[in-house]
Amino acid sequence: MTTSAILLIAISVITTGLVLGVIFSLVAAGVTIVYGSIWLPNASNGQFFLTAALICWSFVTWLAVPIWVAALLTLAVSLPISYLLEATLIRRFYDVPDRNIAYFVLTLGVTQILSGIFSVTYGRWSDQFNLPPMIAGVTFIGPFPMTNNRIFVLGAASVLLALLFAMLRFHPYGRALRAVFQNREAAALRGVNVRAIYRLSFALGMLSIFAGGILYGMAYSFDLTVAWTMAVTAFAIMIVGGPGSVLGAVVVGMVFGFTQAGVSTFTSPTLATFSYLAAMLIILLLKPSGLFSR
Amino acid sequence: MTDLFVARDLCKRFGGLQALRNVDVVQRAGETLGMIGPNGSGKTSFVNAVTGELALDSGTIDFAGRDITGVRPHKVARAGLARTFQAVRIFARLSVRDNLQTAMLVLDDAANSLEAEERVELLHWLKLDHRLDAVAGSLTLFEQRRLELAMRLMMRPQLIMLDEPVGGLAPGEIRAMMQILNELKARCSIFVIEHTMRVIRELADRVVVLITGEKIADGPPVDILKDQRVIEQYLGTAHA
Amino acid sequence: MSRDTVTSGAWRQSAVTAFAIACMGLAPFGAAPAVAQSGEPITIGFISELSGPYSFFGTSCKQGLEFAEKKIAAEGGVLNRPLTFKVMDDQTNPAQAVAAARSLDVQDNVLALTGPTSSDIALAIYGYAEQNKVPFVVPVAAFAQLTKPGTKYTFRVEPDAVGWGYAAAKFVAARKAGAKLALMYTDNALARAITAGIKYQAEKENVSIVADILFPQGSNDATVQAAQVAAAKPDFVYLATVGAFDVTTTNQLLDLGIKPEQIIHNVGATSTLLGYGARSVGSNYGTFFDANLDNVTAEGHKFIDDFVQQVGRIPSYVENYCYNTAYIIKTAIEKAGGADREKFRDAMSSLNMVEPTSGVPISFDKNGARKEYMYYMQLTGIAAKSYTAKRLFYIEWAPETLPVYDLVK
Amino acid sequence: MRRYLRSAITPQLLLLLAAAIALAVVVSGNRFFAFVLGITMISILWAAGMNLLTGYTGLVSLAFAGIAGISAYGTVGLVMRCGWSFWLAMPVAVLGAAVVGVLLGLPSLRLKGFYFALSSLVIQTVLSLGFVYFIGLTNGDTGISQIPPPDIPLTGVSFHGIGFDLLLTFAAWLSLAATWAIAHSPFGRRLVAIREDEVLAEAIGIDVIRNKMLVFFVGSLYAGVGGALYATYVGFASPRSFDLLSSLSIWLMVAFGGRGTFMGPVVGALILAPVPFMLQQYDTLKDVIYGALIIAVIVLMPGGVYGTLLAYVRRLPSLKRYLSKQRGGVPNDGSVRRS
Repeated sequence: MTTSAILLIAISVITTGLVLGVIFSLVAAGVTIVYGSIWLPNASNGQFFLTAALICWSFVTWLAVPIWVAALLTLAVSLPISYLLEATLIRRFYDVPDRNIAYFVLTLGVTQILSGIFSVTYGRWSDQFNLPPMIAGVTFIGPFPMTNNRIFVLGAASVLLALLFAMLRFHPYGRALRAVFQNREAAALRGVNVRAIYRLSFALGMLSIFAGGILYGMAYSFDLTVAWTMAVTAFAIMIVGGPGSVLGAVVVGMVFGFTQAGVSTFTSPTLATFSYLAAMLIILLLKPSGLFSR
Repeated sequence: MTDLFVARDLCKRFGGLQALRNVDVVQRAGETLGMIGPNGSGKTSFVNAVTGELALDSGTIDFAGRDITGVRPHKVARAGLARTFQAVRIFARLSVRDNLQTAMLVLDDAANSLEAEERVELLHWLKLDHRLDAVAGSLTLFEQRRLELAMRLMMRPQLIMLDEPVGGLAPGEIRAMMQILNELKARCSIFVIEHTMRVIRELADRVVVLITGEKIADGPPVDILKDQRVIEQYLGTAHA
Repeated sequence: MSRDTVTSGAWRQSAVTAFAIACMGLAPFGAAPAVAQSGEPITIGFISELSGPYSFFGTSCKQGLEFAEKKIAAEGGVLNRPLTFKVMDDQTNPAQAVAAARSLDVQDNVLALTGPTSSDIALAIYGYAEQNKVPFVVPVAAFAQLTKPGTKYTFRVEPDAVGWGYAAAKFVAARKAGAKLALMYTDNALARAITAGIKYQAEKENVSIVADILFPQGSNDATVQAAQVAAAKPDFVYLATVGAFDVTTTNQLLDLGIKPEQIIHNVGATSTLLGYGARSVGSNYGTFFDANLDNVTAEGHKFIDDFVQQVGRIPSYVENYCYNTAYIIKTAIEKAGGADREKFRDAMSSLNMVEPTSGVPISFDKNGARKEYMYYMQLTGIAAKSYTAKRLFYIEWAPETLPVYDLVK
Repeated sequence: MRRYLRSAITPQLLLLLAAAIALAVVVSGNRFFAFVLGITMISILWAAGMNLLTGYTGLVSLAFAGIAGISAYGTVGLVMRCGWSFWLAMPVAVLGAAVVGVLLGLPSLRLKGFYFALSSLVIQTVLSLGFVYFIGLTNGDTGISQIPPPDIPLTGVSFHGIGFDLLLTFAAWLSLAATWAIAHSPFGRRLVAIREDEVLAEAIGIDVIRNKMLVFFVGSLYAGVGGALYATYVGFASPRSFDLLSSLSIWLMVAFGGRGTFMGPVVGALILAPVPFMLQQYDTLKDVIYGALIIAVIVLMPGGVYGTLLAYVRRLPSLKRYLSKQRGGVPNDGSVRRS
């Protein structure tokens, strides 16, 4: 193999790892924020990820708005959806002792309803969906041509992750949120309005998942099966990263992205998938509470 | 008297916090040993380390002539070292009877399990015999503390480590509990954690003082109360 | 839950319980048996993927079938009796499909079964059909095991997937002697069978396989693999990936400088062809029916026009096969002279007709396999809701040309 | 041991057995309903095993169907390729599946609470990928068709029709009897202790990890037996039969009926297993109805259908007393204190 061929593959691994990594990270951050605070294992995270991509697609296709307008509208739509879910279903379990199980069942029910609706609507209209590119053209990185659209996705996701970090680190809300992650009773004693924080973290988590879905839809074609793949990946990342740890979600999300991209250059992509799932089991064996847990 | 349990040079660090710093504690058989210190001084960490819930960074623990360093909690319990928890821990959704029967499970095969009449006597002593069918979570805190004690005694331990046994109790209940604990001395050795001097002074033969993970004093209660370092660093601030 | 829920919520609880019981109790009545009697409609069971991951194909098939059903009704039915199709959803789940087959067989006493578009579902029904002697006409499942030696009651309308690979290798060899071919495919039964056929025939045609990349189901990115393929400098890339990942892979190959003319899609369905986008014009795809073919009959054109008008997209081979399947069943019933399963089976066995939409002959060998054929088309243009293409290649072969059952188990 | 066996034969169980057989006989005239009933019986067996894990021990194992799949493929392989009798092949495959299950579960058995569920979800994904990938053993996602039903040893005939239905009914009953025996044994008590409070369980000398491993093994046996019966009953096995959705639906039967109650999962299986079959013609609404039913139960009946009804019935005689006492004191509402 020539040097330029090796370089081509090496750069493709890096860019793919980055793009997959930031999207995984966004979704996993959304899941981990909600699990870490409310104790809600969102089994429907994949369906909401898909919902975001489908809503964005619908705006572009039916309202014929530009893609960036559609993306912003979709993010805005996530807020009433979060509010509705929180007010009708999530809120009533805030004080139930074994609520993680109740929430799991609940979100499975939501998953079932959403996938039922999608499979008889979108699922019958097409077998795959595409969003138009945000920016056309390609940029050459050495011998490797990367589409500007994917560069945009990478940039946007990184900015969103940075914003999320900054908010958790510096904004008073973020500090309260982290106090709740660590110890909700102590936080309540210190005068933090725990319920308000729950509400905020649910909305924030959903926003993060929606952003992940939209950006995924921009980077790739998607179909209805992406929901389960993403749901499992996000859970795996959260387990390895540690609950409530956004840093863990990002680091492990990037590692997953790079593993999937990198291992497949040596062996078949199936073995690459096996490998990162196996890595997860090994990490669990060594550090059951997750890599970045406190 | 022989040494019942010997902890040597225990160290444990949580991130930036040194929870235990070269702590040495020796308890002799039949002796009641107290441990005091302010909140966060490492008392519970010490008990957790001894009973195997917390992995130590360094140090060794011998119990009844056996090295139990790094031994898992259920084995420590089976070896005859029982413990209670600061926040009372019972099977709240099960009945009192189920709680007690579950506590007896381990000893089904062991030679030192309690005979039936001993059990009756134990429950009578702890005034639980009329509450057997109640759901444990519905008991008063005092009853729950007694149930917790009964569950441990079902295992006929050589040593029981009590983590703040009167915490949260009303004044009258505290007196009753002190009475129970004094009678308990006849059944097994006691290691008791408190953050107040009052209980310790009445109960303990000897006291260990722990501050920020470090043992600063060790001796009979009377001496401890006079110890200048203890007064300065603990009693002086906590009970001014 | 606190106790006030117990008291004030009691009626709600009973309501839910009543609802649950009602669901249980009412559901069977929905499936009330319709006994086929003389003079009554002739009922065919149609089991397909109307929900779940394959819902697009099952629904497309159903749409094609409904056009034929209406047309047959307008033509006066079959043997002066209405021909009706009872539709069941298998949720893309084999156990559900077997249950549906059993329900249609036992409850509705249907003359024959048809419908599935996914190979594993078809194979699950196949087991039931062969065991219980129910004729089974498979419209769109390409798996050769459906017509393995000894098969009696199952008839496969779509050419088998090993043959698709055989045709692909022949096509590549015809385009360029000694061509270098790269394979990219998803880990599923169809793709495994196709690539087995390609590899078998490529050797005979002096086509060399320079890359052989298998993706697990649920893959989402193929950039690295596309780079590997680009580095291998193939003359052609054969893609047997599925759904959205197919479009993603295509785009990533194009991003990396592979020319559309070098890309061969295993098969072309309208929505996927449109999904490839304008930059894909020039790429090739295999098919069994296409609106752009010269041999589409007048009836075929009418079907295409009506379909476009009603559904909003051009029908592809899936809809075409399901449309034709209704006519195949109709012709066989006429030949059998009545609604008798054994006679129907014999009639299917000795059927000799042409597809009403394209004039391609239809006949089945003793195992129910069809005389195989395949087109290769080149995309020449893509608009918002339609595309144009031209025929580059056509091939026919007998099912026994290939050692199909050695190549796939 | 005999004591536990004797307590397994309770009137409740006998009644259940009688009802199940009666139902089988009644519907046997209609092979479709008999088939749905057969699947329901397998679901009861699976739900009983899942109940042991989830209900009694608090382990939510979402790799359950994957383990059933290993056993199913093992049994089918030994019967169809090696010509073994089903009754020899099944135990071997079931044991193999249970051992694989424990080995895969080993890392996650140390995880507390819900993390175990999430990691088992990942294990299920690995198994599903494996079923597709190891095509030589499983025939990939094509699946294995025309699987013969279990033979009746020494007769040369095999179970079919009502005989097979009765076999499944018997298997379901046996699984319930076994669950009953386990629930009322010291082992069962240890499991409940682990579910209620792992730390306390250890403090009173219960080896949490060992008992979890044991129950995981036993639960995998249920999964395996169900898997072998399922494949031979349906006559077809493919990765889709043993995927995450299958695991989730078995688990839902338990949560829906009532975790930790003996009868709850039976009720859950009886209600949920037939729903997809009964709604086959209502493809547009089915998933929505199914999902809404689940949400309705968790919101309105948090203890599950059976669990909530049971609590309701138990309160009934004391209702008056309860209402009159409502002003005084704080009665126990059974909620759990958490520290």
